[in-house]
Amino acid sequence: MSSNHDSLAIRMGGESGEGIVTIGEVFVRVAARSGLEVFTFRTYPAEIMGGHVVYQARIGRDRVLSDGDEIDALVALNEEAYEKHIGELRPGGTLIYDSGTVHPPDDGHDHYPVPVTEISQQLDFSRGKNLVMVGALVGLHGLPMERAAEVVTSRLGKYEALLPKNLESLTRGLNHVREHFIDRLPPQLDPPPGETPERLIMTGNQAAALGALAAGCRFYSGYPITPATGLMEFMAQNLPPLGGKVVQTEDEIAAITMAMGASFAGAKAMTATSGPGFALMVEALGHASMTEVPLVVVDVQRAGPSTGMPTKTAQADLFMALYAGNDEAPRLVLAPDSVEDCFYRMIDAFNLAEAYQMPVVVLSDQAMSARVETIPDIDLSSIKLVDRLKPEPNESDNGGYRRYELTESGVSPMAIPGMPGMFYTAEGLEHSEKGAPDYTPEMHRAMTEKRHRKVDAARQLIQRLPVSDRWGDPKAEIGIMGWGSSKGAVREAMERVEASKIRVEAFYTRSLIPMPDELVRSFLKGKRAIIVPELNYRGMFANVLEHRYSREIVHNGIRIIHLPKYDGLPFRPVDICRAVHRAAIELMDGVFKEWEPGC
Amino acid sequence: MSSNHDSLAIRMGGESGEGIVTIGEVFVRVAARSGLEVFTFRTYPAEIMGGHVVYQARIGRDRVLSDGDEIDALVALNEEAYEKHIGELRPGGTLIYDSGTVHPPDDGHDHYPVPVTEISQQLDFSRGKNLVMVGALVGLHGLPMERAAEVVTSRLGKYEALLPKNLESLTRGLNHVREHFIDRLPPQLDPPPGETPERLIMTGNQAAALGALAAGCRFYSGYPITPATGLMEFMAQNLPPLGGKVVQTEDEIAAITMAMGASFAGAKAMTATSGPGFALMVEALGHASMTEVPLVVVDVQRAGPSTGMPTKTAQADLFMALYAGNDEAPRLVLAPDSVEDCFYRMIDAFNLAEAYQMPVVVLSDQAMSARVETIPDIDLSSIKLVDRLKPEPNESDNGGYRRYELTESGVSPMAIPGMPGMFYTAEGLEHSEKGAPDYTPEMHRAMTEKRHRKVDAARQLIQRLPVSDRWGDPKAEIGIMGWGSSKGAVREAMERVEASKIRVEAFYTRSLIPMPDELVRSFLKGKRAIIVPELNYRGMFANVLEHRYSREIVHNGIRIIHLPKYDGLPFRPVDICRAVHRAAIELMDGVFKEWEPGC
Amino acid sequence: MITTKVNLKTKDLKSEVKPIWCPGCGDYGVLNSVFRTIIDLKLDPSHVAVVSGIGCSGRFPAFVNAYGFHGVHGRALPLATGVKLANPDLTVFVVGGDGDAFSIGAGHLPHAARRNVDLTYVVMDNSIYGLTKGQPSPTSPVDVAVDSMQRHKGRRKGMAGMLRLAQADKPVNPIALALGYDASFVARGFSGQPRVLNEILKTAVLHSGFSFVQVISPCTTFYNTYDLWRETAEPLPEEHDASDRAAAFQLALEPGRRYTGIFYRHERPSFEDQVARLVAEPTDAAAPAAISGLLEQFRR
Amino acid sequence: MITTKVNLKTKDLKSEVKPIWCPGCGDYGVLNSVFRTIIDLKLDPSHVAVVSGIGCSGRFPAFVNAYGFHGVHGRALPLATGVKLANPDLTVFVVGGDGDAFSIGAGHLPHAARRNVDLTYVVMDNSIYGLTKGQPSPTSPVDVAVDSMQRHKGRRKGMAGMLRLAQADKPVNPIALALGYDASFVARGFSGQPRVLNEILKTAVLHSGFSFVQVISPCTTFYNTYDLWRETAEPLPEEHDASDRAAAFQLALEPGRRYTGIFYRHERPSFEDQVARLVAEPTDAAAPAAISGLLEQFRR
Ligand SMILES: Cc1ncc(C[n+]2csc(CCOP(=O)(O)OP(=O)(O)O)c2C)c(N)n1
Ligand SMILES: Cc1ncc(C[n+]2csc(CCOP(=O)(O)OP(=O)(O)O)c2C)c(N)n1
Ligand code: SF4
Ligand code: SF4
Ligand SMILES: [Mg+2]
Ligand SMILES: [Mg+2]
Repeated sequence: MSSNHDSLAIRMGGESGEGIVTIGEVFVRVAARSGLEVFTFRTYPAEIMGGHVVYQARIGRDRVLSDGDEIDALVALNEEAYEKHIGELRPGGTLIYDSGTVHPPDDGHDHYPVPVTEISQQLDFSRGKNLVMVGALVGLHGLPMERAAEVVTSRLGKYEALLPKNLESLTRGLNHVREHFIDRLPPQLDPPPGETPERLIMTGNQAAALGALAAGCRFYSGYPITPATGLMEFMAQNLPPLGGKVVQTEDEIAAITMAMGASFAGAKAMTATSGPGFALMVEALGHASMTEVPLVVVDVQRAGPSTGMPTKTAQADLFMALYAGNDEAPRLVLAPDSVEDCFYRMIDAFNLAEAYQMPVVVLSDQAMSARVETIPDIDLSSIKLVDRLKPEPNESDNGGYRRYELTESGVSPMAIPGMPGMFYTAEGLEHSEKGAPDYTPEMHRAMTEKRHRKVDAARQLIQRLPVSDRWGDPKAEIGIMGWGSSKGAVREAMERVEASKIRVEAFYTRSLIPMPDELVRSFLKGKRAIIVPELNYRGMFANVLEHRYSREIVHNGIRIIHLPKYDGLPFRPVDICRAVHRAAIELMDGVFKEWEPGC
Repeated sequence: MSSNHDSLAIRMGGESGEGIVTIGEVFVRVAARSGLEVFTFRTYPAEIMGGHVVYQARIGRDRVLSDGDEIDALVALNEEAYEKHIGELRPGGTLIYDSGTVHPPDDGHDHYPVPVTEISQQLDFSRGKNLVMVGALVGLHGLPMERAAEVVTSRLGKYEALLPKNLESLTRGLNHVREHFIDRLPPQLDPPPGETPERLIMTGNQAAALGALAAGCRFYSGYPITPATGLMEFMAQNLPPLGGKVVQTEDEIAAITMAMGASFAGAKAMTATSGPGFALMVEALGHASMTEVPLVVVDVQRAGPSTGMPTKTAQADLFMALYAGNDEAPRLVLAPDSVEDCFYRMIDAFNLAEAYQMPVVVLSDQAMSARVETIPDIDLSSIKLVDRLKPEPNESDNGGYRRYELTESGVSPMAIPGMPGMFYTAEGLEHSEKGAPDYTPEMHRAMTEKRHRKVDAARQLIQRLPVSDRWGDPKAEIGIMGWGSSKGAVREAMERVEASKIRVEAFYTRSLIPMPDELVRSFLKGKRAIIVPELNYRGMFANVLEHRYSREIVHNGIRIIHLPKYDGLPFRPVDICRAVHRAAIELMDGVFKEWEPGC
Repeated sequence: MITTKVNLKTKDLKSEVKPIWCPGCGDYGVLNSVFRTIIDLKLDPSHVAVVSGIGCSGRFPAFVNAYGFHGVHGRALPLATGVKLANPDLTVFVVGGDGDAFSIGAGHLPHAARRNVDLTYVVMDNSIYGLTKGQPSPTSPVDVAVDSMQRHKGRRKGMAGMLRLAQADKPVNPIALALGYDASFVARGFSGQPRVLNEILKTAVLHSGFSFVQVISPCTTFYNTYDLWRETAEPLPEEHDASDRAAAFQLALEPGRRYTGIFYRHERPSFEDQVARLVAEPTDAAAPAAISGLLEQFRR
Repeated sequence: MITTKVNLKTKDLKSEVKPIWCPGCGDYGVLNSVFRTIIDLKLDPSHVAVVSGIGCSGRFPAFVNAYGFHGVHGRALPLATGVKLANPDLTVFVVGGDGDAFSIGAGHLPHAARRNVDLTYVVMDNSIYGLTKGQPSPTSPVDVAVDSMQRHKGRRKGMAGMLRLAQADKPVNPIALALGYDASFVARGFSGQPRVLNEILKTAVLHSGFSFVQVISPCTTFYNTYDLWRETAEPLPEEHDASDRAAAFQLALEPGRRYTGIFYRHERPSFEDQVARLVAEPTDAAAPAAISGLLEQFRR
């Protein structure tokens, strides 16, 4: 039986990307349709086509928050997959394999051979191999055949002629395991009783794109780059039918400037990219800040530096998002922390861009962008949209309009071309209230302050939005602070740690500029150690905390414990558990023992 | 008499850039040749040609370190100049003007009318107007006529036919003031007695370019941008005769990548730009870091953001230099703090780039790049150059060479194309020791650490180089910390503050990555308040200090006092004095009074 | 193209901001021609947007009483493409220098051309970098050093080095370039010939698609080529068939000839029209129905 | 050009790194042709540098036993220009895809061409973005959506949207483009015709100056055009005079014709030679005498 009855991590490995991915994609949808929650992970081969691929599906009765620590089941489609991954299969775990190609030794695991190759040969339909395996997985995990048939029909239905053979393959796989293993099925995950809650199943890139659409985005310009391409492709498919425009530009500089032009002309506009592309956008980002053009820029972070590892994950563009630009170009920076959150943060991003007329950077990451998660249903009616402040049209007031009026909040009414008599030039040089170039020391001071004032205004607002999460034991002396997609692993770790009686509390922020200062300060009260898990080497967020809250941190003797990870992979709960235990040992003079798996 | 007998600040203002600048440039050279020290400042008109221009020359018996606080003399060539600047002339200051065009009221200043227009008409040589005024300035300040004639001959000598008329104009100006004002000359600055020390007179851009040449730079690629253009133009003039190559590229991305190509092929290579151009280089900078190519990038900072104010100064690209890049791309960052220092820091920059095979960013700024300073003679023989580590050629070892060998210091031998048998590909993807693409978690960890290890190695070295300066009263509780060209104003302010019995000590670093941590920590001991003057809004260096030394700062209750300035102009000593006095009042419970000019 | 019934005068189109150009700069002529074009075509200034990059010429938008966007260096074309796509009712002028167009912005021109966005791109070509004070540009002839040493006033030592090095670079031929890109309207004007220029600009604005207009706009301060162009500019041969791209290319290469006029034009659907074909009618911002339809696809 | 007396074999030129390309990818053919060129011209691999950008094709340098620089996306040309200028003894190949060359790198091509740096630029044109999995490139024909829907295997929903939108973009014509830039050597090869390609590459390397070689290198995974080119590629008409740029342009525009061969060549001094003329003999690194001479000019 699984060490955790509520979830199972199933890893599938084999040659040829498409096959494995099909098995995984179909299987998780069957699981989801059967009332389970899913959370996936996959790797990408070095070769363009073919090459070894892993698709991992964690399925659970309750929401699954991370990839977990170890795997409960391994699905090996070839010997390589067995060799590569058997070491990570938990003791007594489930081994499922194509008995035609894999010949495992007696290794102490529960073996489930499935004659995938043989069955497909019998059917004279080698393309159906994947579905034989899906059938076997469905059968072994006790999922309903009808759900599986539905998924296959809806996903592969367009090849109508092949559908009967596909369904037959599925059935044969299922029947095989029912016949042979009915008396020794691997750990089962019964869907929770009662009505199955509404769930959507999608990737982070899809959630972000849907959020943009719901936020009113009507212009998208972008340049392909892994792992942000999916977002562009989604927009290309779905924005035009809404009357929006999508352009694949010649490069990232064109992408961001084209979006700026569209925004200037009145559209809610965005671009999305990954680190190398974001680096190219730095000059224009400053221009958007200076000209006060609303703009949303998504950076789906990947591991670097430079071209780096395009298919691996990291949280290491934080400094670039916060600070890059010549001189000081205020921007806002948000970071969704789950697939679901990608949707809502995009709504916030567009709203903030419009409200404060400035660029908003949204930091996603490769792992979150590409994984499939089941997420709660979205209530579109609860979404409130914000539009930019516009001047009262006043045709007779020709020449009186002040685009960059120095207001208390820093926000000035923005005319849209086409409005009669509100002429102005969006100006990248330092400028007067009317937008005319002006280099006087007084004006530069005033405009610098105006631009920064908008961030202060946003800071006020942000305290009242759901931009941070605090959970755990409020009396804890050990805290965990972080941002972005590591949150799921932290949530899961917290549950385990709490079970081991260590008190711990966590704080995650989804807004990095502005920081929700009051909430952070109140969290810091009473803490003695703060663990900051980050997918980067130098601890960027830890740096931000240490600078910004240095007084609280040092006065109260809080130890900031960097927990850096820079290997291209997401955090596992165990990484967090270990760090908490280590902190607990140090703080409590050895009352707690070093963490061991299982705690 | 001047309130400061050791230096005089003379401001010249008028229409038409060229005229005023010629007067200023000739006059400061005459002063320098006469044994005085000079330090200039100028403004640029909004118009491309013509428009109001200021050229300010501060001349002194000892080294002049800043523009000073107020002006001792105003030279007005038109009414506008009088109107604009008379308010800043110190009470009882000197007013020199063209009596043909300016008609000042009786304003309490010492008036010196010079019939410039009339004299040039008499000579029927209106182009000589500028020299008439130079002659008058030379005469009024008691500088030797022979020096003036020498300067005019060497600077304008190429128009040989006009030389007699030019010299005649000069003489007539001089004679006029000798005749009319001999009994009431304005404050004089006698050159210090004894032998005149050797001095060079140049701008920061020239000093940096000369430093690059002396450091062995043999490839320069760049794209014009104010205020870095002067550096490129100097290289275009002077690098080819040394056998080096200069290319004006199509943009800044080409500039930096071309320099990288040249460096890969074995040349010491550099580019220079200003903020907007630097922003475009961010992607390639990361590439240089990843491929470990030695490279020097100069950023002559200008006031921004975006196109901003190209002819105004700032120190606001610090964050971009420190942090910009996708993921973590280690680089070193130096900041010269005077025109002289521009020369030496460029030597360091090339040496560090070669030693650690990584990009080195040098942060200059508009004010420093464009001003003329007298600097001590340069002893070329004292300069030590470093060359990159190369592998032992080993033709038979084909395939054994490991370009990215994991060494203790992080530095690996770098082959140069042309070396037999040392083939490798400089790789922007994460790579193995041999340079082959490698995305394994272990390799990414190892290579990330290797790249950062080089910064640690440089940190050791830097403590032993003259990369920081500490001066003032070591027992002081008030400290000043900073970087870059504000140092001169701080030096001058310190002298005055010390005279007023307030104890103060200063620390300036010329290395921002790595920071000379030990030296900073030792400086912080015993301090209660640290003033951080910076030409930016949010206090970037203060942020670095607060993060990096948060323990020392908060434990010892040190107050970090941001002294931001964001108006496009350099610091004046008075700005620093005021801040010190304010700090002293607060620390000492009001023992000291608010600062007043003259203290 | 949205027009007005009001009879505009030049003074209505002049903004409060006074041009910073040097006396005699060719850019004044271009500004006047753009005014003339707006007046003659009765364009409604509220529906005119002028987009530029950086350079002396890039300062242009601020001088016009219309909507303007002063972009960063070299990015005028993508910026303007965004403006036009988001609001196809606008008449969009893109203006800028030869450095902006052919040097730092050179990567955008082929794409604006092939997309055939309905923009009128006026490249104010002075064969020099004006704003940064006299470095060679991609259209500087190889003898620019000699030429401009003799002519320009603001001679500086360092620049001489720059200009000398420029002798290693063959200049680009903007007309040949634009023809290589298949821009659907390719013309050359000269700011010293306002009548011809006005005609070209009007035709360019009326052309539905991307119009590339190289305007010789001499820099009186750093590289004065007024005399050269006044003396040698000539209209394209009357018999030239402007629909023949290869013939236009041949004329563009003719050594020593300085033609003005329309080298090439060819109507094909504009980008906006093509995109519009592929796009539904705009829905209102929230479009909850459409979005919730999309969400359905993701229901488990 | 530094040559060797050793008789090289292909295996000497193959590096330890195994190509990551899909079976049948056109890039294998190009790699073999480059090996052949090095062997036939007896180039010394120690004096060969292969510089690339990003793309499937951009992985090229790692597969060759020579010096290599895998640049960032679109910057192969300036990178290679730096290599060649700093070390003119090297024979420099620049390799990369159509996206790298004509999209993100489009701003560098006109300048490498006009400078006439002695580089051999091999654009491996598959009319698609291979590495990012099938988006349209600047050379994708407008019917790429239809075409590649029928042919390629890796069909994905989102990409279909991308490809459909590409119908609004007219493709660039690389040969016309290069002629517009006045590249001094302009040719087209096809990786499915190794004999012709070898000849072109050899001539290109021997050409002193910038050689632009468009090589049709089909992407078997996302946009397989092997059959199309195998069936319709034809040599340039024998009577074509390769020194006639306008004639070459005309041939480049001929609708429906898929010519391979050398469209244009014209020897003019290379950038390195021009720069060398303007530059003194290299002095040693410190060059204290020269520097102190310079310092003298600044003595007060
Ligand atoms: C990214 C960037 N690089 C460089 C500059 C500096 N710069 C301003 S204008 C200009 C070139 C001007 O030449 P051109 O485009 O021909 O315009 P002109 O001034 O001649 O009208 C340059 C290089 C800049 N503003 N931004
Ligand atoms: C700055 C940047 N933007 C985008 C990418 C993503 N990217 C990698 S290769 C590529 C295009 C590949 O197409 P092509 O140049 O035609 O080469 P091919 O793969 O077809 O050989 C793109 C967009 C990147 N690596 N860097
Ligand atoms: S410098 Fe030349 S281009 Fe610029 S405004 Fe003056 S004349 Fe015109
Ligand atoms: S995806 Fe296409 S271009 Fe890339 S390796 Fe495969 S076949 Fe070649
Ligand atoms: Mg120009
Ligand atoms: Mg391609």
